[in-house]
Amino acid sequence: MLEIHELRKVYESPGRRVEAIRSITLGVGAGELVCVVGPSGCGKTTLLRCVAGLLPVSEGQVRVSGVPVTGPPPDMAVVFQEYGRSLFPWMTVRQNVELPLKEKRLPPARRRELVADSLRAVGLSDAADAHPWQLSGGMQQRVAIARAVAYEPQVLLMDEPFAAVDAQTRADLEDLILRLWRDLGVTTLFVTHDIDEAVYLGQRVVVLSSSPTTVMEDLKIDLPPERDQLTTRSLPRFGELRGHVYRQIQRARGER
Amino acid sequence: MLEIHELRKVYESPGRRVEAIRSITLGVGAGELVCVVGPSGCGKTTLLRCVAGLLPVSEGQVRVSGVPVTGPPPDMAVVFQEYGRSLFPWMTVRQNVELPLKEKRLPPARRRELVADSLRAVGLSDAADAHPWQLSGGMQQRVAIARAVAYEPQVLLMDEPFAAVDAQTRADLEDLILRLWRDLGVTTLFVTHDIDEAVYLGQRVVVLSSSPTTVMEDLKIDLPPERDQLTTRSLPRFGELRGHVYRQIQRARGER
Amino acid sequence: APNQGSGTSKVNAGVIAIVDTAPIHLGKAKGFFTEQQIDLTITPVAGGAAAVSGAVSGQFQFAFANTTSLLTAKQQGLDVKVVANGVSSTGEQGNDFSAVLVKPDSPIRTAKDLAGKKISVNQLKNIGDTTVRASVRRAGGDPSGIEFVELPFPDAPAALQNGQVDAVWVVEPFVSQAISQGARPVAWNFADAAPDLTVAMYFTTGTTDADLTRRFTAAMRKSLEYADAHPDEVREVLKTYTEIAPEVIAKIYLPKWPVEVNRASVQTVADLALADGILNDKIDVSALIP
Amino acid sequence: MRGTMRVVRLLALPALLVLLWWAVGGGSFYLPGPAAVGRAFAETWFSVRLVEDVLPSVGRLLAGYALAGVLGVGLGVPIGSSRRLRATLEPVLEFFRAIPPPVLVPLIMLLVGIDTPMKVLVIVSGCVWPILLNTVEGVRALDEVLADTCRMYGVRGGSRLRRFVLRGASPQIMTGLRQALSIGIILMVISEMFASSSGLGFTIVLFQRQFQIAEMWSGILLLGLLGLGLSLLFRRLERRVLSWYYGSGAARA
Amino acid sequence: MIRGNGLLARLGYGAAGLGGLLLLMEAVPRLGLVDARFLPPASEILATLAGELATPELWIALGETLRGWAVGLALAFCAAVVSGVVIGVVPGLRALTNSTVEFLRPIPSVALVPLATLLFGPSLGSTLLLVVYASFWQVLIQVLYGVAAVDSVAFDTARSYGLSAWSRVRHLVWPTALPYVMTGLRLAAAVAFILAVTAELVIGSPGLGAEIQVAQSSGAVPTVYALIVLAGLVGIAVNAGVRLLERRVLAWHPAVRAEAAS
Ligand SMILES: Nc1ncnc2c1ncn2[C@@H]1O[C@H](COP(=O)(O)OP(=O)(O)OP(=O)(O)O)[C@@H](O)[C@H]1O
Ligand SMILES: Nc1ncnc2c1ncn2[C@@H]1O[C@H](COP(=O)(O)OP(=O)(O)OP(=O)(O)O)[C@@H](O)[C@H]1O
Ligand SMILES: [Mg+2]
Ligand SMILES: [Mg+2]
Repeated sequence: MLEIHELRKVYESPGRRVEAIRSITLGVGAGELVCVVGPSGCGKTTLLRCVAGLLPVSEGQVRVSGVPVTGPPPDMAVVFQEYGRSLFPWMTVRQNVELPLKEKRLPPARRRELVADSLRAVGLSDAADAHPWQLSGGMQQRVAIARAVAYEPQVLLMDEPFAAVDAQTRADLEDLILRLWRDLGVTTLFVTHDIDEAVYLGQRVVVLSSSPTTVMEDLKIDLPPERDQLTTRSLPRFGELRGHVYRQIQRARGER
Repeated sequence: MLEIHELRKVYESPGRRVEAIRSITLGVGAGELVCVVGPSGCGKTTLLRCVAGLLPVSEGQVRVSGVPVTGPPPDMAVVFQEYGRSLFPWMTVRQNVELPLKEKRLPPARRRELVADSLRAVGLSDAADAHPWQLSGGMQQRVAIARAVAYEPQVLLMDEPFAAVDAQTRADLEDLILRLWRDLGVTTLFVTHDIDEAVYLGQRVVVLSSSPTTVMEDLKIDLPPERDQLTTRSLPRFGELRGHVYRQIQRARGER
Repeated sequence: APNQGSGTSKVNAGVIAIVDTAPIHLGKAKGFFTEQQIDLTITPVAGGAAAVSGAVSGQFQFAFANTTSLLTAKQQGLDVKVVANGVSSTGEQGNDFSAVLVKPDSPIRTAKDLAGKKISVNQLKNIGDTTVRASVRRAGGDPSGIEFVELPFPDAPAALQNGQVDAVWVVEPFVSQAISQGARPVAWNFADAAPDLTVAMYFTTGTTDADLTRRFTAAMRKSLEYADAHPDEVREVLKTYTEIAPEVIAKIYLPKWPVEVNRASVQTVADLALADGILNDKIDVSALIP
Repeated sequence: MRGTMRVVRLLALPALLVLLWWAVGGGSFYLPGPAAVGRAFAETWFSVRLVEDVLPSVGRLLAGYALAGVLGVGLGVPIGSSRRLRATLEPVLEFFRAIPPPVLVPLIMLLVGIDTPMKVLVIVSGCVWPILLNTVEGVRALDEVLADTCRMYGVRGGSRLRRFVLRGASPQIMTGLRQALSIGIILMVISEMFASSSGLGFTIVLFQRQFQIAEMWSGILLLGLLGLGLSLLFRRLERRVLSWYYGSGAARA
Repeated sequence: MIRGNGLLARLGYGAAGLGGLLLLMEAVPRLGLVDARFLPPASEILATLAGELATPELWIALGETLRGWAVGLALAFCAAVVSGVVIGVVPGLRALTNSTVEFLRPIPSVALVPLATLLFGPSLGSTLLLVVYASFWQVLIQVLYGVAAVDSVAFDTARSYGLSAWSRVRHLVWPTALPYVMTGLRLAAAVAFILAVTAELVIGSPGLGAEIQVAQSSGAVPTVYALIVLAGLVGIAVNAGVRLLERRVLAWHPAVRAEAAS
């Protein structure tokens, strides 16, 4: 579904040249859920934006369903790390979530249903008529998630989507994403800096090295497919995988 | 040092009235480090902004060193949750960190030293001449932390300051804050949604209920004062406290 | 559009709303134009240039402009043609509608003293500066050193009072107004320039129908004659289309409204303009005034 | 290569317009063809006029523009910052803003005379509005989190002004300055319609009154070129001042 | 504070500001700083204005002016918004049109008077040509800057959710540009009014400008100032209207939010 081939990205600005990504090759099969972890500033966001067709690549290629990406592919939803800036302040929460659905020309009844469902799923039914700037950081982030969920995408890209919410909410949202992925078969690329989360959610965890960025490890998570916050996390294998990823990231950071 | 007495805060905007905080009474002694946890949207940021004198309270009172807060008290530093928006986009990283020091009229040599030290502490020495928008989310957040650290405040307020950085960096930064707190005796109020972090860092952990917000529990953390990422976190008492707070938050969310 | 049914022609005339144009207003009120089956609309314009461009573009069938403006327009190849006299100087020193004024305590006593001074006129390179130069020349002074600046008539008295200029050239009602406020006339430039100077004229363009022109001329001549003979009615009509204060109207110097254009004086103006470099070529006045 | 592209982009549309003008123009007295205007342009402006009329006008323009900039920003910052001041002054400012410059001129002449200061002031009286309004709006819309950051770290007074308010409002201020540039040129012409005997604007008005239409259009052409030149200069300045703004993604231009 | 109260307070401050101006205008001539004959004291101007307001001619003239103003402003505003958004959104168009825009912008409307009279005669058309020409650029420049101010993350959001060009304009570009557009509208409203009056002054079509012209050439100083004051009052009214509109359409904007909050 997603094929990333020898992707390289260099930011050029006057007086500063940053090789954000040296070379990344990575494939995500249809209906797969892959988590990406890596040290801060290693190029995770950059990778995501290249996949989303929002950023031109410097070298290499990205394909979605076999088609080279030049602009944002259809049926793809993105949750941005800068959740605050990705909500439109002139719209209410409801309108923000509904907008992409209108674009999809869904009938109003179906739209209402999707909006209500997704807002309920992220626990924001009460805030539907508030404007984003009347919400707390975590609530804003959940609006962005609700928007992506309501969109029912085929490909879902998420950039540290749970960074601003508390542990319990985070667990709920993790299960929401798992449910979505399982029920609708959404191909998901999930960037996080929480190793537990990566291991808990992913079928695979991709560890990026720090700059110059390459894929350090592409780890298959051999946990049972049915996951559960309590039992999965207490499996010994979970602890092993977690520890393994942790050491890898430490290695990644150490190398710089 | 910090006394919060029956604080109440209601946001009034046309068509929406939110009682963000019903009543909070809380004291933070000089040189104490108190962590605040609570469900998303429960009013943590609101509390912090009231303490910082950035937001007028609806009822009750906040005192810093015995003086009622009407505007930002001197020698207080804040790390905002919206780290991206709190950096000046027209300044480089170095200028951003240096600005408050200039305001303090520190001699240039001392300023340079403080800036260099704090940027090194957060691992951003290389990025000193970049502009904030050329940095990744986690790097921006670290700039905001560096700015607060370099300021050498007497009171430090931090609002989910490590939300955007990876686990390893987070651990390093936690230790940085501990060091700062211990070496300089900075009175610290630390908002986080990471329960482990709250228990690891705090002398006390304050659990807020969800809306209508009150103090649900003010928990003394009876761990040895010398903390260490590996040993402290593996203490059985750590696990107990962690579990206790977790249950409290779950209760807080359940109540709504 | 002209010629609307039953012989009555609609005419739009572009005319500046000053004392000089009292006859057309008076004539309209007296029905002299209706007699000629002309349904006259008088549109106020800001000045000669606007009148000429309005006429050339067809918005006015007839319009009013001063002699110099018409000469310039003619020289630039515009198809303008005088149809009636407009307004003339009385030719009398001390009793004309145009004067050069100075402050009461000014060292300037005569027109000769104006040499080398700063004098305001409403428009440069127009009838004002040529005739003022003529006044100075006549009094035996050298006009070449005069510095002319442009100031609209209404603003000139204030500028004089504040000492921003040494002298101002104004026409009525500002002459009387300034004199009543203490200003002192030192030259009567229209009277000086030529005997019975024709200051402005009514004109049309080549596109206007000859019969209509004839009728307009007839009505205009009658109006001029009437106005010249009935100064009191002129003062009355001024109250209808200007905002001049009644007490000023009672005092102002009225110009002359002879029926005939004084061709010789027009030629004089043309020659003066040529000498002062306003016109580039000698102009044959009879092309302008058939 | 990029240079030539830029030149092409700069000239493509104007060239097209001149062609269009060629096709329709020249027929009427008031709209002569490009050839006649071009000839008049060469004859009129490549002469002492350039020194005697154009340069002093441009000098006054720049002086008035600079003064309007200082005044607009200087007033705009306090007005934008204080709700009370804004409520108090806005009607007064709106009052003056609605008065046409041509009728304001006599008043200005009363107060400062008829020489250069009057002309500069007339230019100021028109230029100041877009700068003032944009500054006010820019200051009002400053980012709240940044404002809080300043308060927390004790950034206030002159430092706050320089490092936060002016920089933060600069995108809007630059919009105002850009607007004011061309308004300044327009008012340069208007100011020279009064109490003048020289200047670019005066010359154009004189041409118009003397029915030297080709010459008049050549003057208008010169005004346009002047505006174009100044705006190109302005853009270089803007790219410097707002480099952070266009780089940061706060704006996409 | 409740909203009604806020409005009252604002009105109070505004009245205080105008009162101060009146006092100044009364004092300057009374103290002899300028000659009262050339700048009459405020009381005299207001008295004259009151007298003028009692005449139907003045209202007719004002009506004429406002008609030219409203039609011209509406035309200019719509044209400028549409072309501004198109130029701003279609890539490459901005670079292509830049030189022409910058060339045309500084051409004074008054210089177009001959052309206007040639094309339209003394009709409303001439006034409109001048009004539209002058106010068009004011809005256009503001729109161009406003369109450029779209946040890149918001823009990427719109792109990634497959918003069509039209939706992007409607839901993202337009709201972002709106604060700039409102400033443009305020600028253009005044310029349009000024040009409507000036056009009447110069071309002589009936209206407030023509009244001023007649009063000026008659040396009726208090009348001139009374008419100027009237123009200023119209300006205040227009601004109040635009501000009201702004509060409705920009309720989400930080600047307006702050105003409404207290
Ligand atoms: N617009 C830009 N201009 C220049 N450099 C940039 C830009 N955006 C990112 N970078 C650089 O590219 C590198 C990777 O950034 P990116 O945002 O992809 O990191 P990240 O992995 O998402 O980090 P984080 O976990 O902190 O969000 C960083 O070194 C950053 O400084
Ligand atoms: N400017 C505002 N206007 C209106 N309501 C607001 C405003 N800011 C916050 N609120 C409301 O106040 C409540 C508390 O918000 P606050 O930002 O303090 O939460 P928080 O505890 O910081 O949450 P998070 O962990 O998600 O950041 C929320 O319900 C929010 O909707
Ligand atoms: Mg990132
Ligand atoms: Mg918060």
